[in-house]
Amino acid sequence: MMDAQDDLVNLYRSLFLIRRVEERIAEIYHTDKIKSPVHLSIGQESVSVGVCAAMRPDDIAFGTYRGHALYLAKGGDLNAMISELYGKAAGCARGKAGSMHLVDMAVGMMPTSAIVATTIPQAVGYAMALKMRGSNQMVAVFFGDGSTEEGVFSESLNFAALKKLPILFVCENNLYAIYSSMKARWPADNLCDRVASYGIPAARIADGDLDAIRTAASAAVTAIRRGNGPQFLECMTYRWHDHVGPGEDLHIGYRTAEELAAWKAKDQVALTGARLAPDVRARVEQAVEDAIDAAFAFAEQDLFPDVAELHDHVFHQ
Amino acid sequence: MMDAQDDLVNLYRSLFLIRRVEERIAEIYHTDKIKSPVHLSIGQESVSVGVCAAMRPDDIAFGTYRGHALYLAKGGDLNAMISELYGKAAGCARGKAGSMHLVDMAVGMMPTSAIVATTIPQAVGYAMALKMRGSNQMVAVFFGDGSTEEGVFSESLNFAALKKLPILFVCENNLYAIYSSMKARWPADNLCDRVASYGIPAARIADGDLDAIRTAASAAVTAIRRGNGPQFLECMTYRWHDHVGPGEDLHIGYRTAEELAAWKAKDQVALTGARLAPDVRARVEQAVEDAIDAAFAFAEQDLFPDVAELHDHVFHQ
Amino acid sequence: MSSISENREITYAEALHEATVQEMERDSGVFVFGLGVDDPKGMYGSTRDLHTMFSPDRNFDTPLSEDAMTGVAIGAAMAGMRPIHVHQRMDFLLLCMNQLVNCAAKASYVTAGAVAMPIVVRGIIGRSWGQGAQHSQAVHSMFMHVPGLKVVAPTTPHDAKGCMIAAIRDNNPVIFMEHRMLYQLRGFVPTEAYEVPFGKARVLRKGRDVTIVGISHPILDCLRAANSLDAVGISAEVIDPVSLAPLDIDTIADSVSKTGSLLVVDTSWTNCGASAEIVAQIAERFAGDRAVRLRRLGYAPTSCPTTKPLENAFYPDAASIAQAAFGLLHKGEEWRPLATEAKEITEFRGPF
Amino acid sequence: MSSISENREITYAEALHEATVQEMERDSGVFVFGLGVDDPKGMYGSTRDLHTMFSPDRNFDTPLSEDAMTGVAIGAAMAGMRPIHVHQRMDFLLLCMNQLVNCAAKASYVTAGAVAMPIVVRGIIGRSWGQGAQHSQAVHSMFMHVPGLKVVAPTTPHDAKGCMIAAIRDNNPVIFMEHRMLYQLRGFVPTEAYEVPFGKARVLRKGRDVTIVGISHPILDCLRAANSLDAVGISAEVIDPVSLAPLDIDTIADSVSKTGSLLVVDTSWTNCGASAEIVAQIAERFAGDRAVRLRRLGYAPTSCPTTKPLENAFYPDAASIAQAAFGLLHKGEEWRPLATEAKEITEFRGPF
Ligand SMILES: Cc1ncc(C[n+]2csc(CCOP(=O)(O)OP(=O)(O)O)c2C)c(N)n1
Ligand SMILES: Cc1ncc(C[n+]2csc(CCOP(=O)(O)OP(=O)(O)O)c2C)c(N)n1
Ligand SMILES: [Mg+2]
Ligand SMILES: [Mg+2]
Repeated sequence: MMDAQDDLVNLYRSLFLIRRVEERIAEIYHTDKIKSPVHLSIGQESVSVGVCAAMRPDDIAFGTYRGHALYLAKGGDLNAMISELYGKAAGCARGKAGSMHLVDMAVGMMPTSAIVATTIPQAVGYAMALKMRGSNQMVAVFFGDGSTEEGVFSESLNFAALKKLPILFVCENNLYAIYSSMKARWPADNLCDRVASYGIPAARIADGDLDAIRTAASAAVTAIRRGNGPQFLECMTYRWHDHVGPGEDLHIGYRTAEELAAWKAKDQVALTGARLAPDVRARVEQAVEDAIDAAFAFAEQDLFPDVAELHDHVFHQ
Repeated sequence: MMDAQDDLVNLYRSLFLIRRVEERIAEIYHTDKIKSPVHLSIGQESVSVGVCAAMRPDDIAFGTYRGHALYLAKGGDLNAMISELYGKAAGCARGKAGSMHLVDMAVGMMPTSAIVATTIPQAVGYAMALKMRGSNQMVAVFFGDGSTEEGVFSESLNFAALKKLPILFVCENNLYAIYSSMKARWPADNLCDRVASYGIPAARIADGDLDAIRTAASAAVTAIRRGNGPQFLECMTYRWHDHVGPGEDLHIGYRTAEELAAWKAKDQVALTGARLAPDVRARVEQAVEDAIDAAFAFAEQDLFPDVAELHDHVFHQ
Repeated sequence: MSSISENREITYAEALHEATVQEMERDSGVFVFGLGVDDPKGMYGSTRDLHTMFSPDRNFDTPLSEDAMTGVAIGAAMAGMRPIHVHQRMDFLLLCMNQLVNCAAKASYVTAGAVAMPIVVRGIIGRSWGQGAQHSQAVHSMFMHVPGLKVVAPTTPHDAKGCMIAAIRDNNPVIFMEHRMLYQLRGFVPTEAYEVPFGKARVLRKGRDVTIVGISHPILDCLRAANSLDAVGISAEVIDPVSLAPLDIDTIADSVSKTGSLLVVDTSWTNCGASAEIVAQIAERFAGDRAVRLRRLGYAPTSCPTTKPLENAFYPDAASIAQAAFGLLHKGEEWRPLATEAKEITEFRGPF
Repeated sequence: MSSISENREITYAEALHEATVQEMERDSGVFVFGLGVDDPKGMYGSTRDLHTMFSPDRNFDTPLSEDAMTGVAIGAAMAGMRPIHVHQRMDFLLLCMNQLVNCAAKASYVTAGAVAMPIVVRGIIGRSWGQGAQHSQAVHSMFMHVPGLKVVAPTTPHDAKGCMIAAIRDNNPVIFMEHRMLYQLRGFVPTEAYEVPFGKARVLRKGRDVTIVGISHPILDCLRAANSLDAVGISAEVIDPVSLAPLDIDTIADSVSKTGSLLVVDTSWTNCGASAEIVAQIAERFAGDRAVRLRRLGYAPTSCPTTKPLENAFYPDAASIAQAAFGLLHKGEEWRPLATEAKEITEFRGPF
């Protein structure tokens, strides 16, 4: 068993890594070195980190285009990620896929998708395969509040519950789908009730709290491994930056400064960091900064794929 | 206000008409005069009849390929229906569409569809148009239990509830989708709970009882006209014949003779007929038989459309 | 292939069944699912009893959720399984386009090959009679349009078995097109497992004057048409492409360089259809060198009507194929071959 | 059209906005909906402030439910409304195929004209840079395949306005294809309402030696290519089909009968694409009479990569178009026109 301090260090390393990687992306975005859209998770880190901390390394994660946090929390290769954003050949998809399709099969991070809700049934299919094989691995699938409006979400819940599959559904509810608030999309704010009607235990964690998310996820994962079928978590959270791209977006007017400030006050990166002894924290942060520097340097010097690669991988051999 | 006796006569006429039309279809099907699939509602008549009795003639109905009952209950033209099944030119679609796409715009019977669940969002769209125009008409949409598994069903409920649209959702739950029982498709038999989670009042009528269906539908229609938004009814019912075609199907083995017998014992056509004075009943039945004879004779002598018509109506002028 | 096996005749549906059984025995990752696959009718027999021969989780019914079930197939494939997803009507694939086109087709590419996508999607073309507008469509050209998807349309029991085995073993999504009017067709089928490689067309009949390519069920009418063309002195070469993506254009081009004329008959509309692609490729290839005569035939440019007289006019048949081939060679001249309905159509009985 | 109005220059996005406003004023049944249509960006300005100019129920945001929302459009149309359903990416239309192909396209036919289906479906092609495999597709050929659907792809502000008005007034489903790189294009647009009739192509540039047809945004590169072809003595005629279904093949055929050569450049894959259809129709028409030179150009047969060097190779551009035209006329010879990136691409800045 890991001691509590090590555990906290690991959690903070993961949170801080995600935060700083995305801040660096935002900083350099104006240079156009990343010629592809980026959807930042700044503000939402605790969901991926909390849930992944409850999973085993050999468990499987599915996510979305807003996938940097999950990719890193699941242990995805940092250099491969930054090179991918740069469109370089050492990228996790040799530069062919960009930020919206991160993948690292070695750590169970499945390819993300730019089409909302598409990975939800895929995660269910993966979980079905695990069950067919008698594996005791499990699958977690992360998706936004907007995803739950797509019919395929309901179809997926129904099938996963019917077959009692080993899957944890994680809704990262950041209150908005692009600039559209929940009120414009949901008749009632009771997603968990709806999910529960499929016989899937469902709980909301209201404030993004890392420990609460991890605790709930751990309980869910335990139940899943016992063969009890799917579980559902609705993690309330908040995106600080614009829906896409590096910018802030209060000027657009679809949300208030107060709302943003209230969530910033609950920043899990800062709060978790504050729980560490200052010297420990400093060491963790320095190591992370070094890794990030190295990753960006790696991507800078990496080469673009050869034009002939355009035709590779259309079909799998 | 219509007196109770007249009312019962009307209900029975409608039930008996549907039953006998479909029995006639089953009788002649082997002749191959109807060269197109038919999905009979025998056993399920009370749902369409009960709900339509609660609606106004200018209200709108959407249904499915299992649409004979609804078409007739809504007042659709019998001759046009039989000619359509025969593929003749006086058919409601000039013989081009067959049993699965019945339509009679004059009585608010919208075109049915052979693709499961497709008319559900269409009905929602029609209801939205009514609301936009400030009309006090309403829409009822009929669909099978299998339809509720399609994602578009959930999407439609969500949107109808969000916009508080004047629509009554009617699930004709006949326990099966083709030969697949509910158990193979639903993790729990609690559809109404799920629907209620959208804020849509939902009730199940367990036994196909005509009066119960009509009473529930009347209450729902009243609430809808008050502007309270959508309502939902799950009407349990039973299909006596095979999923498609004229035959019985117990030999296939997917359901039991007991189950069928239990539902036949609740036959709403017989039970309703028994509530009428024998002479009244005989008169109603004779009139229906005459109308059916006339319709089949009409279809027999009707001509096939000219081959040149193949190219008509691809585009609307 | 042993001589014993070559003497055995089975139906197209039996050939599909046998292929599936053999692959399920070989590889425990192969499973079959879709609406009704485990019902007593077993998809015209092609999936019959697989759930008892193997286990109920290797041949199972699903809720009506085509979109999610396609995603389930994709996810299972990512986990190393080899799912076969069966659709009673190809029209229902229109519910699966997002997963198939946006996800399955791109899985290998956007992961630079880290992810394989071995899924087979069986789409049955609902034609018989009276199926109407929504139960008769063949949308193979929509899939042919998209890189990353393979599309096959075998027409003989032999190719049905071999293509199914090849499709199951393929690491890419394969859309497997089956025409209902072929299920009862009988032919020689080896008992052992074998693959029919994709991208290899078959010359079913040799001829000098015109090349006729038939896709799926129409190939039967093309052969019938070829016989009636003989009567007017036209010798037709008939080619079955078998696989549409990849497409063996070389075999077709070789034939056309001999005959100078090409008629492509599809079981769908011509506009942006498979027939457009074949004609366009041939036209590009001979571009400027030789004035080859080219013509397409397919569904009438309308929805499919149910009433028999219009339905007959909607579909190409042996007579209209023969006539089109004749017209290609004898511009302006008229010839009306005897129209007889194909026996598999005439013999069809409802309800569905 | 008045001379005043003809002197006014506005952008493509403004032209769409103006068309929509004018039709919304004319007919209270016209409304606009889709993800984000009432947000401050207003679909590149094309729907900006319509909810305040009219009312919030005539320009509204929706849940993420493309399939149901398409059904909603269809149902509203059945009730006599004229919905305009906007999609930020044409890729999302793959979620709408069932309703569009199985229902909307067939509504008139299966009711023998009792039901009209006046819906406009706006699909924005996401290209700029780095959009990748799932945000760059143009699936117009899938719709062209299906009788009952109309498909238009205007490229000038003038045609954008006129086609939008015609689409709204049309009693049939119209797929309205818009390429993001066109929104800022400026051009003369009359102030009054007018229709650009479907099925009429435009000859944008006269030429003698080769006909180049460009679909959507590529038309700009076709015009650039025509200029560089001048330098090597090749006179190119450039045609914008404007509407793809119906397609004005006569105008293209007239041009080809003059030039003897046709290059079709599409903003999608060639396989079973719009370019296949145009080439096939021309090939059939000249069949046997004349050996015309035919060639297609479109996306590379791969998914769309994000990294710039591969993305540049994925799309046709002025240089590759000029080169293809040159190759059509001078078989075997090599010529490498100067490659310069189109200004609307070079000037593009992210994030999206
Ligand atoms: C099927 C589909 N529809 C629309 C879009 C455009 N889109 C991209 S992200 C997004 C919002 C999704 O919101 P949510 O699921 O809450 O995730 P978030 O971005 O908030 O993390 C939309 C509408 C898309 N990518 N896919
Ligand atoms: C989208 C779609 N999937 C599958 C089918 C094939 N199919 C036709 S009817 C049917 C069963 C539908 O069951 P239910 O909704 O309960 O209606 P019922 O037939 O029992 O009235 C199925 C699977 C179809 N027509 N459409
Ligand atoms: Mg969100
Ligand atoms: Mg049912």
